Amino acid sequence: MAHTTAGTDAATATDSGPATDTDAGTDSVTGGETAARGDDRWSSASQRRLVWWKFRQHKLAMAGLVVTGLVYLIALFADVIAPFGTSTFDAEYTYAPPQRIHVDWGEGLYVHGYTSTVDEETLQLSFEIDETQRIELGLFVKGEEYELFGLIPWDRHLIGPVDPDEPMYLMGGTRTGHDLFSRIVHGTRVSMTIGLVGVAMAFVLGVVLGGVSGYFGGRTDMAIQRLVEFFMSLPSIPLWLGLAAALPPGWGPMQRYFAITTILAVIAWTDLARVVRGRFLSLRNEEFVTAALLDGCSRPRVIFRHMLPSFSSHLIASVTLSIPAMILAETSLSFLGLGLQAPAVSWGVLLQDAQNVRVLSTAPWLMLPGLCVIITVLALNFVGDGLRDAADPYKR
Amino acid sequence: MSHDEPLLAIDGLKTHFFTREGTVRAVDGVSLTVPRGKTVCVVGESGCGKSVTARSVLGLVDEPGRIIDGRIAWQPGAGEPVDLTTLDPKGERMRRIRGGEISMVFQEPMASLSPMYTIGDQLIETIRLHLPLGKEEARDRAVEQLRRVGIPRPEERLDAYSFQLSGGMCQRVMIAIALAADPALLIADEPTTALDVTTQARIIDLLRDLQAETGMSVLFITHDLGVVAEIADEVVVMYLGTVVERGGVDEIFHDPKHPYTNALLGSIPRMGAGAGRRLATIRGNVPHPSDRPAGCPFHPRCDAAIGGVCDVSDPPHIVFGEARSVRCVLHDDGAAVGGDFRVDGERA
Amino acid sequence: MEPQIDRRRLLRAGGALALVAMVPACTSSSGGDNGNGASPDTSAGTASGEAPSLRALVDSGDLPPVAERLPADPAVVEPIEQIGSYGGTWRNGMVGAQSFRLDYAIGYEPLVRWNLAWDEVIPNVAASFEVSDDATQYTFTLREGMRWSDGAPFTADDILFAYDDLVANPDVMPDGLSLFMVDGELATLEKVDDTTVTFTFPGPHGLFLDALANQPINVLTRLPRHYLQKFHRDYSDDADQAAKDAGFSGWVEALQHAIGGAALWSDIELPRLHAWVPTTPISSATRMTFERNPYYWKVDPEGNQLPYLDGVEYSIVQDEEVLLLNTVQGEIDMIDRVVTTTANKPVLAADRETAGYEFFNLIPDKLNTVTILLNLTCKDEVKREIFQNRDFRIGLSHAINRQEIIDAVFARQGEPAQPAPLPESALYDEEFATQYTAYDVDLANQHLDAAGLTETDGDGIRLGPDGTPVSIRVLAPSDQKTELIDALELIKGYWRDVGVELTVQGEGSEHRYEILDASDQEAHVWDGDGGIHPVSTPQYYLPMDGLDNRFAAGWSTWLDTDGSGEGAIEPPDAAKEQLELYRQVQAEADPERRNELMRHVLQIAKEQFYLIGVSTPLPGYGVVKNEFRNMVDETYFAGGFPYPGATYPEQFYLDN
Amino acid sequence: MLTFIARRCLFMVPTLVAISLVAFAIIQLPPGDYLTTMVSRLESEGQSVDQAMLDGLRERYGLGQPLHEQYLKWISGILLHGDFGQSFEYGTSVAGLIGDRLPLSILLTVTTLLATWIMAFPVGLYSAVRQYSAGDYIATTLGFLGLAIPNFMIALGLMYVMHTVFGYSVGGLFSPEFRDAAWSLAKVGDLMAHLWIPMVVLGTAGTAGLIRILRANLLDEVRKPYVMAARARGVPERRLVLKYPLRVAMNPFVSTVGWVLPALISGEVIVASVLNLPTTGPLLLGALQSQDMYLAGSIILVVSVLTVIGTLLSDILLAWLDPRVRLGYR
Repeated sequence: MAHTTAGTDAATATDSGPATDTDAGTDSVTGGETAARGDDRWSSASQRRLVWWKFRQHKLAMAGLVVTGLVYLIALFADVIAPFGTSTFDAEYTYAPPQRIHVDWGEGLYVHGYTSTVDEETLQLSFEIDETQRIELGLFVKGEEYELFGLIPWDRHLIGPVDPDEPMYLMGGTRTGHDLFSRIVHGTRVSMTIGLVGVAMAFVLGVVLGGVSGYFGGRTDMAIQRLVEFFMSLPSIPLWLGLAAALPPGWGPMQRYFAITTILAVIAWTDLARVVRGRFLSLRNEEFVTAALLDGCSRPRVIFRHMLPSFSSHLIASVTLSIPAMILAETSLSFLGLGLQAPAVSWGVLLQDAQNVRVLSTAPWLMLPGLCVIITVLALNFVGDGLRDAADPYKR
Repeated sequence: MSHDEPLLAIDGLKTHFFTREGTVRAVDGVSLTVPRGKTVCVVGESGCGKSVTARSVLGLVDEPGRIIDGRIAWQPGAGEPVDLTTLDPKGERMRRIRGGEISMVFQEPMASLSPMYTIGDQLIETIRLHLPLGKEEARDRAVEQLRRVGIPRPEERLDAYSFQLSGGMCQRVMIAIALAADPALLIADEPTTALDVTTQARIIDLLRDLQAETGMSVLFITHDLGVVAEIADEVVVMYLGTVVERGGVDEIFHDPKHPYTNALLGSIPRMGAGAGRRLATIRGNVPHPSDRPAGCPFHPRCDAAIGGVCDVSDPPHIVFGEARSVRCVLHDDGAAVGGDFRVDGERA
Repeated sequence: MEPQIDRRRLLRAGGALALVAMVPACTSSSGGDNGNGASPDTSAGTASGEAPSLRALVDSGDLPPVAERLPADPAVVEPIEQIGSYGGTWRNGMVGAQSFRLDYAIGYEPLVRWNLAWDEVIPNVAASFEVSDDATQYTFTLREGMRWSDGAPFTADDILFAYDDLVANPDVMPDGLSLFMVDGELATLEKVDDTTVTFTFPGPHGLFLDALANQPINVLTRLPRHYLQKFHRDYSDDADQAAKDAGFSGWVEALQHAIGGAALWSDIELPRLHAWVPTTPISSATRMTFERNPYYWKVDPEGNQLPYLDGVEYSIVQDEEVLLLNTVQGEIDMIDRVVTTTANKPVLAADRETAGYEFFNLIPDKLNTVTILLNLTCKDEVKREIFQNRDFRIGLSHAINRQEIIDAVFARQGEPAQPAPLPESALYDEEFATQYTAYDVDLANQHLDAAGLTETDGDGIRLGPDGTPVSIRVLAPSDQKTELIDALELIKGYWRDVGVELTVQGEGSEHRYEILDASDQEAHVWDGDGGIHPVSTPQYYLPMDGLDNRFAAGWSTWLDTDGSGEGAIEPPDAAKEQLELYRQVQAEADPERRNELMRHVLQIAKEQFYLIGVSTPLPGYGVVKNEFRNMVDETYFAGGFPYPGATYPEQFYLDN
Repeated sequence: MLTFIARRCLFMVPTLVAISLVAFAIIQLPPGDYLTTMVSRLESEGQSVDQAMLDGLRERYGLGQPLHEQYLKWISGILLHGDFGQSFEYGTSVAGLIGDRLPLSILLTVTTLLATWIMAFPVGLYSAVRQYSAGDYIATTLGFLGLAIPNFMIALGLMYVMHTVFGYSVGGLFSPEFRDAAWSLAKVGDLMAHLWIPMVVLGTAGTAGLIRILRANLLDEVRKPYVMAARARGVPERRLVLKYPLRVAMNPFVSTVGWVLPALISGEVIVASVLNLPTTGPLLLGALQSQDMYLAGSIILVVSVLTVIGTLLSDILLAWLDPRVRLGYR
């Protein structure tokens, strides 16, 4: 999608020009004059720490990091945080609006139940708050059993009704009467990991091919560049459609998940490859590379021990920026009905239900998964941007 | 050269960088003067604040750096000197001074020229910025300038790009640009560092010839004492944002007063000196300006440091004459001062 | 791919019949002269009315007078509400270039058609017809002086061309069309005179008229000889060249293109008998427009030439939400598909006043909301044995909490029911419809125990005879009818409670049909058809060939091939008897006797209890603007009832 | 320069061949073919399909032939006769279908691209020159927001708001009264009044991306020695930014020209569906879903070829803009 190309281009673009930005000459003021020799923390700090110091200055990036961390925590502890499992539903609560949490200082939290009626003519559902129905809530209440991390059996939920059979719809009910909040929490897992796994795959492909292309140059470079060019000139939607539709029959949700991720990675690797290649091209002629070669280091050693670390922070920045692109791609695929499918729960799958006028006009809270996508993508983008700014701590 | 006022007088200049990690006192009370028609060399290790000093003159200090104190008196002709620190760095007066009255040549000639435009474009631009010339006249002058800095076939070279030229050629072009508007002062910030040795020598020769020809002053910044010996009239030795010693080139080379100067000189390989002799090195590294040691900044590396004195109180500024001074407690001794003073006085 | 294609059905018996149009024609041997009691035979003489736009053309001499354009005995259409006025455009819409929508709305002009009550076949293009007592000979009488939309005469030769030169010509259609076959042999066609043709079948074909009336665009009335003969080698030596000039690879391809029906909407030059002719092809990017056919051969009782509406305009949108918004903005005059889903009803209802439209009802010919079809001839022999056990199926049925599904998935509409004829159907059988629908976990367990599945594993899942847990993988459509998967997700829980594991395998249409075609599914889910008209849509009541109805492909193969086909599995006697009975239905010319025979078939289906259902299908609805008149209040939504074509769009008009 | 262009053109050939192969392969990937799609559609309408008719159609469409023969038939038709084949679904020539929609796609793409640039340029410039200012933070946040909201959500939301709040007739590029009108100033105005919505939807992500790129590049360039050198010779501040670093920072803008088409067409698939635009995107989506082989393959091919040409153009533009590229120093 448009974001993918545009988003990561910046990293490539920075390596234009013969005067590479790695030179820490005296020309750039603070960096040049200050970060020279001297046994202070600046010069003795590892590059990783320097990047971190620099990163911390970027307030939005720090905020993004916090949000990202939280979202991944939610993904990790989804079973605990979600009040209900993915299959729990209440037929009375289809399209139920979100409940308000009331606080009673004597007895704690509670919500009111609904009485719902359906208009036989228009099929409009209407929900009346039933003041008499008071559903006590609690923290770390007993609820559905699950296995934490797939290992530890437990039945406590961060928040939930004291009686697990009572309805609690903090973010409203879905089309089928499931609790949207629980679904969003469970969906975090798939949505957040699809980015990670996909990027990991794209990373391997991109780094290997981009590295080979940039390091060896010449014909190898030419061939790989044609390949990259070729992948980029194909509109990605038909690629998705074709590949997604070609998934072998009878695949379960897990296999489908990995297949979709692979498809996303196949499309995403080109950007990374371009970044890596650009870096390699500019580094190839650096003295430390020549020096390492003269020292008798083997080529792979030169690539992996000397060249890769010198721009690993750039890579991390690029990678961070491609995760949100992947998340968006997953939602788009799901929108087209080609991604994951119910009963799998991901934000994209949840959004599939929200893509219609009915939801916009009568159940807008079903758009909440979209908000989650936006917040997460925003956070990840900020992190990536901050990392990119910080990637070269000597620069300023 | 009708009057004795120095062309440029820097007095108590403090340029600090306000970073999130703390204040970096890159230049911390530097005073120096550039007499008319003379070449003043600023020497010191990397990170001692020489470049920042030079840039402060032209108001070229980038964020988060700021000149927080001091005066830079600029007096190109008769009349009141201008304090450059009071000028708006983005204002018109400063713009006219840059390139018009004071020019600067940088360390990396290749990177100092935009690769997107021909060198002619950049040269003519400078000429037209400062001199009231038409396009054709400016072009003629540009060719003249290139010829003057020793570039063969200047008419053709005008249409070349920086990346098509060698480093030495680029530096010549930079010098041509710098001198295009006949400035009164040329600041050369390590102009030869990035060049190979033979090219270095030629550029130095060129600068010397040009100075002789135009009578301009040169503020030459370098860490290379060999270059200093070759072109300097006066020498300023800097350490960690302060001037530790000033003096005529011979005085500095033959009678260094500051232990740091001494040590610097000791680290130069000398012709004829015993081949097997080890070069002296200075103990330790230059500390980061934000971690400036208390007392004399050099004391942790100084062999002659006096415990309880050097690491406690700032060293005194001992003036031996108009152009000769040192910052060291070792010279705060009456006899030593007197003796040296006399010698210097005679020389001045 | 709208989720709700599932409404097709028929008028409640006796309801709203005041509106009936053409007089019931003779189904059997009594072939009336023009089948049109309500109008004078000499209507041509009195046909004074025509659209102002056409009159202008007549006045300018560009068009012959209306009397010359109409046949001697034009079909008279009784308006549903009242005589209309000329003018206006019917604004409609479709998602993508889905030509079958046009087939249904504009293309329905067969020789014979269904009446509005969907209980009788009446004349249409044919002025009358006659059926031999043994249902082997069908004679159709055409209308004299009837013309194609380009003014060329429509005669028996056109039918002969369509049938003998195209359908029955092995060069063009190597396999013919099954519609015209009995026992794999094609009928022969004989031209009696210029307006009379007779089909003779090798054996009885009792449902031939129904089949003709069922098809939205039947081949016999849309292949003009004068236009297509240039592509036919028998008529023109340059046929190949003409075909190539038209962009085809050869003459056969050109003709096949025409037979296929797509040409109707892509070739605007093709003459036709429809009320409106297209002025832009379906390939137009955003909309397709139609204008009136000046030679249309129907009139209203006052002799005014139909249609009333000047034209039709279909906006071609790419997303159904756009169409929905257009509808609630009042920019669609009448629409009955795509946007009129159960889910959208509240949205559409909210804007009824402002946009000025109302709902009309559609009675779907659906079987059920959710029909679970266990594959009784499943390739896994252990499962096959389990699935074939009737107690097993009864147990699963009792385990389903139908009311909860109705509440959660089906907007609380409908009653618990099995896949059986609906109350609206003449063949309704209350016991069949409601047997085993009670939600009773104990009873379910008893039946499952009775099926021999008494052992359970540690998770409480029953073990099959081979000692493995009983699990059923149910194939479900992932790209349409999403409510099916929603319902399955709930059923999964109910079945889990009685110790049967259910997994859902969602697949897109293409792949789903491949799996079904190979009978590789353990079970699948669909809504099913034939709740109203089991006679013409019997495939969910007995093992028959097909895809969505595949619950015992092995049996139907055995029955079709007498046991010799690949994958054939001998069915139980009950199934054999069902097929035997249904063959008699097909050969029977009398509708009453057909129903009688069909009751036997259904009786066996009830006893066998092949399929498990959830609830009665949801009623459909359509949206019609208040000023858009002569639209029925209620009609059927069914594959065999080409709607809205069957409600006489030619007499719709706009009341300004 | 000429050899440069010639060389680039030569490189295009293998890419194009590969693209045509893959374009064809992609549409063959999903199981089934157009006819199974047709059958499933009719089946879902409750219609039964005559097997004999199907066999006839399969024969007619050549769907029974081996793949390589189908490919050769298709590609040779294109190369020798400019014949892209027939669309099964529409029953007309593919060339006509694409010809109807491609101009609008290109119009939309080009206007979106221009709008993106017009938006991104000043904002990116400001953001870089005033790094870490309030304006920079606002621009950054808005830009990232543009990147973060899925296109289809913007489209659907915008459409709904236009409908409910402004009572605006959604969908399409013309108001009803202009649909059949001949081209006139008023019609162009009407087009523009409709065009901005898809432009906004399609352009937000791209704008955000470009702002980021421009900002990052400009920040890099501004710190380069030649900027300091120019400042030191008295070049005025404004000219300093506009003349020197901006020229270099422009490069990625120019490079995007080539890739913009496939990205926008992909984005457009969803957006144009939602907004009901008669462009190639929805046509492609529909063709892929119904496996209308020649139509889908031809669109992919045409778009890819345009992309390759776009890339060529952007390379030429880049060479014209950047002497280092032109003179082969990079």
